[in-house]
This record gives sequence, structure tokens and C-alpha cells, in this order.
Amino acid sequence: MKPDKLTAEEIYYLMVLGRQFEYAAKEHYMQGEISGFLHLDIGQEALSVAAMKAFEKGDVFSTYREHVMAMARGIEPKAVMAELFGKATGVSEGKGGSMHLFDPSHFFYGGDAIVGGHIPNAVGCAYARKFQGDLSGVMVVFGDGATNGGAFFESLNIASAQKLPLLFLCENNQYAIGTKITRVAPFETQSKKADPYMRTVDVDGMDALAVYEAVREAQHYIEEGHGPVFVEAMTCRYEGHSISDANTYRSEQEMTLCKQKDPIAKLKAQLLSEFGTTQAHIEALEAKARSAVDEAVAFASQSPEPPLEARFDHLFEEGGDHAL
Amino acid sequence: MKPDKLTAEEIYYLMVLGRQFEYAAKEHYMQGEISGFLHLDIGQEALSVAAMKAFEKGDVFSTYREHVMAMARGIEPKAVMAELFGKATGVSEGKGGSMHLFDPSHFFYGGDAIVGGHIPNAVGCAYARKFQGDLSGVMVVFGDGATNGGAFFESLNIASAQKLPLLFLCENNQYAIGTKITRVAPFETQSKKADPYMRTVDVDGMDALAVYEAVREAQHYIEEGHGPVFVEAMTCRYEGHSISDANTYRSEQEMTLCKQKDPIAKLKAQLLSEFGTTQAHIEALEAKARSAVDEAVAFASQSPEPPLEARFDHLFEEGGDHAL
Amino acid sequence: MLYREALNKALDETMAMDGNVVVLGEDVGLYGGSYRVTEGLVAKYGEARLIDTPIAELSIVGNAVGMAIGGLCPVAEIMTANFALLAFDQIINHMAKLHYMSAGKITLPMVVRFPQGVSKQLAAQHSESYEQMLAAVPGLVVLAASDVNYAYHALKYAILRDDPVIFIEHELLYNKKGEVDLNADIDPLKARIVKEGKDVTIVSYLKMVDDVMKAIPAIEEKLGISCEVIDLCSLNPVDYATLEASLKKTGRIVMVEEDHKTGGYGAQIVSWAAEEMFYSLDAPPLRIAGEDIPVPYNRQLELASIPTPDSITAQIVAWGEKHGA
Amino acid sequence: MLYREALNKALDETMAMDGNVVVLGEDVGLYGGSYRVTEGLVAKYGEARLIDTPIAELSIVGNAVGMAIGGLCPVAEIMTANFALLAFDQIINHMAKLHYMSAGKITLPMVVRFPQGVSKQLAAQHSESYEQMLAAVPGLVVLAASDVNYAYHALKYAILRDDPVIFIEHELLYNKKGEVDLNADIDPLKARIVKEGKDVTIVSYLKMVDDVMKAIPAIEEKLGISCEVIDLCSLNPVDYATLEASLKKTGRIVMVEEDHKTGGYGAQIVSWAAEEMFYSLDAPPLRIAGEDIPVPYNRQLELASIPTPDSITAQIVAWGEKHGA
Ligand SMILES: Cc1ncc(C[n+]2csc(CCOP(=O)(O)OP(=O)(O)O)c2C)c(N)n1
Ligand SMILES: Cc1ncc(C[n+]2csc(CCOP(=O)(O)OP(=O)(O)O)c2C)c(N)n1
Ligand SMILES: [Mg+2]
Ligand SMILES: [Mg+2]
Repeated sequence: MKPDKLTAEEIYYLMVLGRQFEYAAKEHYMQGEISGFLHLDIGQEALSVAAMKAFEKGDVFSTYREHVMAMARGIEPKAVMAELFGKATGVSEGKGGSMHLFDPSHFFYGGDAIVGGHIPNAVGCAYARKFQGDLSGVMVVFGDGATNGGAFFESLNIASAQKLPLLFLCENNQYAIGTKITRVAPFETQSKKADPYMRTVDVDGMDALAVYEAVREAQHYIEEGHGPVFVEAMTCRYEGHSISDANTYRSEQEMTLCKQKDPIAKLKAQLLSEFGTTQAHIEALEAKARSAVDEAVAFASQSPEPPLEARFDHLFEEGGDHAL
Repeated sequence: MKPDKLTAEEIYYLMVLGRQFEYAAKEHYMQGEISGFLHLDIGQEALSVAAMKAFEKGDVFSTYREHVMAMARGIEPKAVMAELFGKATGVSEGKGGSMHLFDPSHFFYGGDAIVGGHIPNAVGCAYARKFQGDLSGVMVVFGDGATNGGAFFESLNIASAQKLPLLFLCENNQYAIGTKITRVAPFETQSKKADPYMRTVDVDGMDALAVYEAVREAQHYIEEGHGPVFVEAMTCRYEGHSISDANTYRSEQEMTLCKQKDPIAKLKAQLLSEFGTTQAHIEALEAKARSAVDEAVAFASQSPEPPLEARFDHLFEEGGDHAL
Repeated sequence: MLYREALNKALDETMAMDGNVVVLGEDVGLYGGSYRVTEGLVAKYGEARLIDTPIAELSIVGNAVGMAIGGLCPVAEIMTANFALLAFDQIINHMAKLHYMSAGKITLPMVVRFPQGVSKQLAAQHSESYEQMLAAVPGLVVLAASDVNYAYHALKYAILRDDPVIFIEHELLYNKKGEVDLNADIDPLKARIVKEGKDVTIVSYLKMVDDVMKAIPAIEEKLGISCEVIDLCSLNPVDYATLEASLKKTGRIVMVEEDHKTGGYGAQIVSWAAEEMFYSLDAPPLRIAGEDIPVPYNRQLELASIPTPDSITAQIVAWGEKHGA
Repeated sequence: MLYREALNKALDETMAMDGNVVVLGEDVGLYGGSYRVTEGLVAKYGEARLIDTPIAELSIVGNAVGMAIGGLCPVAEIMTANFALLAFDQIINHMAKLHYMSAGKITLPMVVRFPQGVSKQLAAQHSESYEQMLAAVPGLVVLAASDVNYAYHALKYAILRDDPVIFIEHELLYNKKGEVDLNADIDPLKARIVKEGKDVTIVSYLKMVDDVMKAIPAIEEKLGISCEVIDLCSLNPVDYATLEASLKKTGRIVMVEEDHKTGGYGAQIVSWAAEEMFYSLDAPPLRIAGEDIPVPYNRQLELASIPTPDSITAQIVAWGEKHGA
């Protein structure tokens, strides 16, 4: 199912927002207002945004490269930027940072900095949903590099054996930091690993409409009770792995090829030609995105630091006095 | 390649030896001379013995259910039984016990009590052998239950990506303790899991000649540099998981069906009909096996306990004074 | 009632009370648990609530975390402590940290249970203890059940509490007999004074509490003293108030644990005593613990490597004579 | 030379010396290591000896164990300590135990290296320390490199020794400058007296040694005393002889570590001092350590949660004033 015009335009808006957000984050990192690891999603926005929009009903578990997904999920850009700034107003109150955005009110459960570590968590959540009679499904997003780890494999097996309502979404940008996936796995396409266990779908991760369609269909299949699905999207990140990675392992030619397939340019063209969106409306969406980012930065920089004593909060939910 | 007559007879001898050994171990466990966990291999001897004989050239890593394999590998029954008795003359000097038999002089590296834990070790050893230009191969034996764990899956991927000289041998007895494999994995045949990564072969694990042939062919394929192979043998254990398991989860009917395919009876018939072995020679082999077991038990029970101070030995190989 | 039956009862009652409580682990369902702790529960609550898992400890804990996120109250069983090492990433990086890193947005009402310790000749890969590691992880509550009554009350508490709890059992305690006092007013985070005394405070937990109690008559007779025996019960948080009161009275502390001595759990307790109770101490603290070697298979070697009632007696008597207890 | 260059030099020289030495880990080859420790080595020794692995820490250590069995001398790099948790089964159940369980038939000449500790705002899943856990495992040698010279000599020693070694680095030390003294006669298992003094013994290791040294002038001035600073270097085995000699002189011990205080590594040292040096102690021991919380992202919160030169000074001065150092 293709997105309708409004949805397609919202996806466009969120993709532009995402990219602007990431560039702003980069800038403020350089200025020392953001620190730690910062993994930018630039180039991968089609995937991050369209998958979230297509999966609005279910739960989502993601990785450390999740700012754009968090926003596509409905978390305010302000709350995300403030988290990167480590502020009290951040979505994790400054405790988590870039890699640890959580908001159960948007059914978004991280933000996990252990490669593959969130996949078993998503499996467990899918179990809970099935147990509760809810087949909307859980989506777990991970990179190509995560598909070499035990956590991923155990999850394929369990999700398949239990027929869980789980969508595995592999963002295959072909690299884990500086290591090309084909040097450490026998395939280019990691869906091969899931083939024995479940339905697998390959989709062009630079094409937002295609991603939307694939994820909608996968969710539909899950809702019908068929069990898990594996969707793999080939994509490409424009920046280094994190902000401190000089990205020297990819040739200029490779980078050029990759950027030629820019997902934002592509969706823009599709909006104009297939959906009848006007150039003026596109510009309005872009302007709105820019101002949302400006607002987010202003909010983040003006927000207060958490008080020092806040570090002792949230170690435990309760002393246990309610129990028994 | 089928085994020649002498080899087939030796396999028969070792299978009978193995079974007698296991019954003796059970008896002496009941009498309190052996303790801890004791996992008997009764019913699975075709696999354990024929695979070892077919793989004489390479290295072997196995599980806690390894007495029979260790002996088929050439380790003296005495040294194995003495280890079960915890004696100083045991192959691991009483430190390891039933689950931890090691003898590098027979290229046998355990004996591991962590399900699947030895598989990455076998992968590393296969890397070392390839590095050394030796393609005889490494064989790693594990149960069906181990094929659900991360260690196994990571190993499939790495062995395949690196084209390692590694034979994965799955003893599929359909149960992990009391849990039937099909309740926790989506397949009956676990070779499906290896399908995307490497050549897979299914063989009747109750037929020693078939196992021999399959393992010989697999080793040949490995020696030619094609990378890893996965061999799965369907088999059946006659006893409980370990000596303390009452085996109540399998019906009488299931047990009867399983024992009808007895591998020793089968090989005996084949020896008589296909290899021209005489009944008298078979009886001689059986008598030899019985006396080897008697001797092993006598040796074990007469052997000394390790001195108490021996427990401080072998913590480290050396203080490091040779270094630099 | 047996210790394992008390655990079973705690599971049974919480499962009856709260439909969100589920149990997962290897052979916990149809098989009834390898130490029979979950026996009979699958018949009552069905396979969806007694989940037989594959042998994949990382997933057992990782799935439990996700189930808790999804609104269930999972109780995960790891068959033996050593296998929990496969799940340390999930226990330490996820279970212990998600509540904190999410500023409380994620809550993990879950329990991970396992038996540990030296049983009988199970060798080095099946005989270890990990409270040393897990009680040092911020974000985890770590309880250790040494007796039947505590096992029952503490496991119920652990299941009902909205935080991640590590619940440690001992392989040799499952058949221990005792009474469950349903009306007992037990705070599972409080230490238990097993025996009052005035000359020496002996601190212990899990199975060693029994071994200490067996040693007490000989110790008291030989040294002509009376010992106070404290079962810590909660290994994190620690009930230092109870320890402090006892030490103020006795001025002497002995820590008895089964795990390897170097860096063992008891180091924290003794170190606390040295820092916080320095001026109350009349003699050097004594740690009695397992030797710093992997646990050997041979029975004599195995027994020599861990504290026993006899070795506890011998060490405390020698120490008492030397330092005038 | 930088700390990371010293490590690189140790790898380079041992690889040149012994064709069986191989390095494996994520991005150690073509990329040169995420902290540049293995930079340039792949060009010299090729991809078969600088093995880029998939992100599979259990296999990284598990494969290294197997390589060692097969006759190689593997040096495994784990990118950050937290990920080593995924390999704890291989480290503790296999690497630490195979030599012992096989009665010496299997020998594992191997090293597992990783950086640990609080760097700058990497948050809870990237900021931990695990010497507390690993130095308590019998069968492992655990070294911690606080300076350039030691890093070089100790890593060579670790690689050449025929036993499994855990080699701990700190993320903030990689760019530390120093000299490598090729002729230095260093025993990597011996503690290093960084500064002599007579009134207080301050014990530390890894990055905290630098922070202690930064605090020393203020401490000595405010308390009017002189401090002896000891870098443990080897966390297991511990060079207790050096500690004993120092404590006999000073009668006072302060333990400084970055990790969470409860159950931290320092508990073992302080506990040892209380047990073995009781009659030499003139004041209660002091442990200065990280707080018992997961490490928060925010910089102010992060810094507040670990010892800094200022907080070390403040705590030692307050302690000294109270107990008359
Ligand atoms: C278990 C673990 N090992 C290593 C790392 C370090 N690390 C962080 S991201 C990364 C690469 C992940 O690659 P991929 O899964 O393809 O995701 P991508 O970054 O390309 O989105 C690595 C190795 C980690 N965070 N966790
Ligand atoms: C990591 C780990 N988890 C659990 C166990 C307990 N355990 C020992 S054997 C076993 C069943 C293994 O089944 P399978 O791999 O099929 O081998 P089989 O015993 O049938 O030969 C289990 C669960 C263990 N030893 N290691
Ligand atoms: Mg990638
Ligand atoms: Mg099996």
C-alpha cells in the first residue's frame, strides 16, 4: 500500500526535518554543546522515516542511530535536541544522551548502544503483545553489522518458533564502522540469514515510498498472524560512522555514487510528479522543518542542566514497600 | 567412501566398547564411585564412533556427552574411567571429570559443559589450521539443543565468511534434556539453519556406515578447500539426559521405536552380510570390549586419589619468567 | 515444606494473583524445572505462562527485559549460575540500566533466578557463584535465599517489586526442610539474626549459613565465647544497620562465603567494617572463603577448596586464639 | 611516545618476533583500531594476522581460545569493556578454566585487551569498568596499564606469557605522553611506587593514578604530610609485598578507583589491609570510588559520579583531619 498524499508529504517533512536536525547536531557538537558519541542518520532518512510512519500502530526498538526515528515516531525535536545537549528537558532528562532516547508514550523503547542488544528485548515485547492478543506488531531496527551477532540469530529462531508478531528491519548501509559487511559475512544481503526462518523482503532503502509499502505490507502480514517478517533495506550513510570517524575507508567514487541516490531528492521528485504536490508546498514544508530545528536548538540551549542531585534519581522505581 | 572391513570391525568394536563402558559407568555411579553429572551416550554410538574414525586426521571438539568419542579417538578406556572416578590417573587427573576429557596428543580438546561453548573454540582452531596451511579440518560435535544458541550461529557465519576447514556435526537426538527440539525451534532438521552458509548433509545417525561415509566425504570436501560443511545425524539416546533424569517425557512407544533402530545390531548385521565378518570374530570383538571395560574399571578403582595439594597445580602454566 | 516447594509456592501464588506474571527458562514448563521449582505450574497456568525456552541464556534474560517493557512481569530461570555469564550483557547493560537511562520512563518488574555454588562434583563450569559480580552492579537488587521461609517471602517480594531483582538460590538447598510462616512480617531487604551472641559477629548468606551454624557448637566450646550469626539475605542493598549494631556489641567480625576469596563478595563487607567500624573493631576481621582455584571435580579436592563446618571451626578457633576473642 | 603508540610498538615487536602472534577484533585491521592501537600493523603483517572480525564478542574471545589451542598466540581486542560482557562465558568458563580442567594439557597463551572507564559522556553502556569482576576469576592474570612505559613492557609480557591475560586500558589514556625505556627492568606483576612518602599510602591503578598525582600537592599542603602513591599495575596477582612494606611505614591506606564503590575492586585491597595489616593501621582505611549509579550522560552529573583530583583532595583532607593523619 502506497502512502496517501498527506502521508507522503509528512514523510517528506520528517525526512527534511531529520536531515536538518542532524546537521544542526553536528554543528553544535563541533561547538562543544553536544558530546559523547553522535551517530548521524544523514542519507538514511527514507528508511528511518518511512518505516516509522508505515508502522504507526506498533512498538519500536532501535539503535544508537535513532534521532530521526525518534522524531518520526512523534517525539518532539526539542526533547531530542535537549537530550543531546544533556539537559533536564531532554527526553531522558540528560541521563541517556544521543544513544538512549526512550518514550513509551510514543511506543519507542530506545536507543540502545549495544549492537544487537535490543533485538532480544523486541522479541520479548512481541511475546508480550501476542500474549495480550495484540498483533499490531513490534518493529526492531538494526544495522547490517548487528546481523553477525548471537543476539540477532537467537532472535530469528525464537521469533520463528513462536510465530511472534515481529518485524525485523535491517538497515544495510554495508558498513559496521569501517568494516564492509562482505568482509565478515558471506553475503551482501543479510536477509539470506533469515530465509530459513521467515518471509524476507528486500527493498530499496533510498526510496521512501518503497520502504513505506514494504513495511505496511509486512505489518499487514504480521497482523494476520503469520508470524515474523524480515525486511532489508539497502541504504547508505553520508557521514562517518560517528562524528569522530573520518570516513577514510570509502572512496570518493563510492561516496558520489551513494549520494546520487539521495532519498530526499527522490521523494521530492515523486511528490511533484506523482502526488501533485506543488513546489510552493514543498518549500513550505522545508521551511517548517528548518524552523522546527531552530526552535529545537534554541530550546535545548536555553534549557537548564539537571541539578546535580538528579543523578541519584531513577535508580529504582520503588523501595518495595508496596509489595506483599 | 565406505570403511574397509578392518575399519568397520574396529568401529564395531569401539561401539560395543562404548556401550559396555557406559553401562559400567552407570553401575559405578549407582555404587557411588562416580559422581556429578553423567551423560550416557547409549544409542548414539554409531555417530560417536564412526564420525571419529572417519575423521582421524583432524582435530575434534566435543560436548559433555563424550566418553565414547574420547575412546574412539584413541584415549585409553582406563584413563577415561579413572577420570570418571576422579582419580589421579584420569585423563584430566581428576580435575575435570566426565564432562571434561582432554587429550591434545589425540587431537581431542574436550569435553565442554557449556552447551555450544566449544563451537567458537573449534572455529578458532580451524582458523589456526588454515593459517598453518593444514586443511585436514576440525570437527565440532554438538547436540540439537546447541543449535539455538548465539555461539552456534556466530560460528556458522564466521566459518562461512572465512571459508574455514570446519565440520559441524550435529547429533540430533531431538531433545535438550526434556525439551523437544520442535517446541523451541521451527524445524525438525537443524541443518536448515546452516543452509544459507554452507553445504549441508543429512545422514541416518543410527547407521554407522552411513555416518562414516558422510563424514569422510565432508572431510574430503574440506581438504579441497571448499570451506565448512554441516552434517546432521538423526539419532536417539536410550537413557535419560543425564543419570539423574528419569526420562519421563518420552512415551514407551517412542522409546521402543527408537531402540528398534539399534546401531550396534545394525552394524553387526552389516558386518555379517556385507563384510563377511564371521560370527566368531564378532564374538571375539565383543569379548575384547568387555574385558577392556573390566580392565578400565579395575584400573580406575585401584588408582590413587590425587593428593590434596594437587588442587593448586595447573592454575597457571608459568610465572612469566621466560617472557621478554 | 522443602525450599524448592517454598519457591514453587511463591511462584504459584503470584501467578494466581497477577495474570501478568510469566515464567521462562529451559525446561521450566513441561519438565517442571531441572530442580523441580516450577513443578506442576504448567498444568495450572498453561504453556503461554510457563515458557520453555531454547538454550539461549542471552535471549532468556533479553526477552524477559522486553516482556517487562511490554507489560508482563517475567521471572526468568537460568539453570545454573555459570550459564548466566552468557546473559551478562542483558543483565548488566540492559536489565540494570534501562530504568536509569530512560529517566524512569521504562520500568522493569522482573526477576532472574538461578542456583549457584558448589554442589557435588559438577566441576568448574557448573560450580561457581556470581554474587560478587552482580551485587556490585548499580540498578540491581540482589537477594540470596538461605532458608525456606525467606525463600518464599523474598521471592514473592522480588516478583511483585517493580525493579529488576537477581534472586540467588543454592543447588544444595533445594531439598532443605523448613516452615513457611505465612503471617511472618518479613522485610526481604533486612538481614536476619540467625543466632544472637555477644563476642563475635559471623556474617554469611546462602548455604554457608547452615555450615556456620553447624560449626557454632564447636567454636563456642573451644573458644568459650558466644557468636552472633547474621544471614545477610539481601546482598544489595546491604542492611548495614544490623551489622553495625552487632559489631558495636561484639567488636569482632568473621565473614564466611563459599566463593573464591580474592575479590569475593565478602571483601565489600569486611572493607565496610574496616572503614566505618574501625574504632569498634577489637581484632582483625577474618574472611573464610573458597580457595582461588577453579572448582576441581574430585570430591576430596572439591571439599578442600571450599569452607566446611570443620574448616570454619578450625579457622575461627585459630583466629580467636591468636587475637584473643 | 603516546600510550597507544607504546601498545602498538609492543604488538609490532612481538608480531615481528613470533609469527604465531595474531590480533583479532572489530576494525583492528584495515581501519587500524578504533583507538588506533593497531594502526599500520595490517600493512606489515597482512590480513591473516590482523583479523577484522564481525561484531560478535563471544566469538572474538571464543575464537581466540581455539586459536591458542591450535598453536597461535592470539591478542583479542574488545572495543569497549561493556561489550566484553557478551564474552564473559568464554572468558570465565573457557579461557580461565581450560588449562586447569585439563590438568595442564591445554595451554592458552592469549591476551584479551580492552579500554574501559568513564571517558566523556559516552553514557552508561559505554563507561564501565570490570576489573572488579575479572580480577576475581582464578586462572586469569589481570594487568592494568596506567602509563606509557608499563603499557609497552606489560603488553609484551602478556603476549609472551603462556597464560591467559586480561589487559586493561583506559579510554582517556590513549593519548597520554611518556617515554618507553627499552632497557627498563620491569616486572609487570610488581606494583610501582609512583611517589615515595611516609604518612599515607594511596593505592590506585589505571587513570586514577594520574588523578591522584594531580591531587597530591594540595593534599600534602593542606594536611602537612607526605603521601606514598602506589600503582598496583597487576590487579591479579597483587603485589602485596609492596603494599605491606608501604603500610608498615605509613600506617594509613587510601584506595582510589573509578569504578562504583560497592563491591568495587578496592574492597579486596582494603579488606586485605584490615585482615593482614590490622595492627599496623593507625586510622580507618578510606575508599574513594565512583558512585553506585549507572554513569549518566550529562557532563556535570558524569563528573560528579566519579573521583576527580578535586574530590580526591577533598575526601582525603577530610579523612586526614578527622583521623589525624
Ligand atoms: C556489542 C557491541 N560491539 C561493538 C560495538 C561498537 N560499535 C558501535 S556501532 C558499531 C557498528 C555497527 O554497525 P551496523 O550494525 O551495521 O550499524 P550502523 O552503525 O551501520 O548503523 C560498532 C562495532 C557496540 N556498540 N556494541
Ligand atoms: C549454556 C548452557 N545452558 C544450559 C545448560 C544445561 N544443559 C546441559 S545439557 C542441556 C541440553 C543440551 O541438549 P543438546 O544440545 O540437544 O545435547 P544432548 O544433551 O541432547 O546431547 C542443557 C540445557 C548448559 N550446560 N549450558
Ligand atoms: Mg551498518
Ligand atoms: Mg539433544
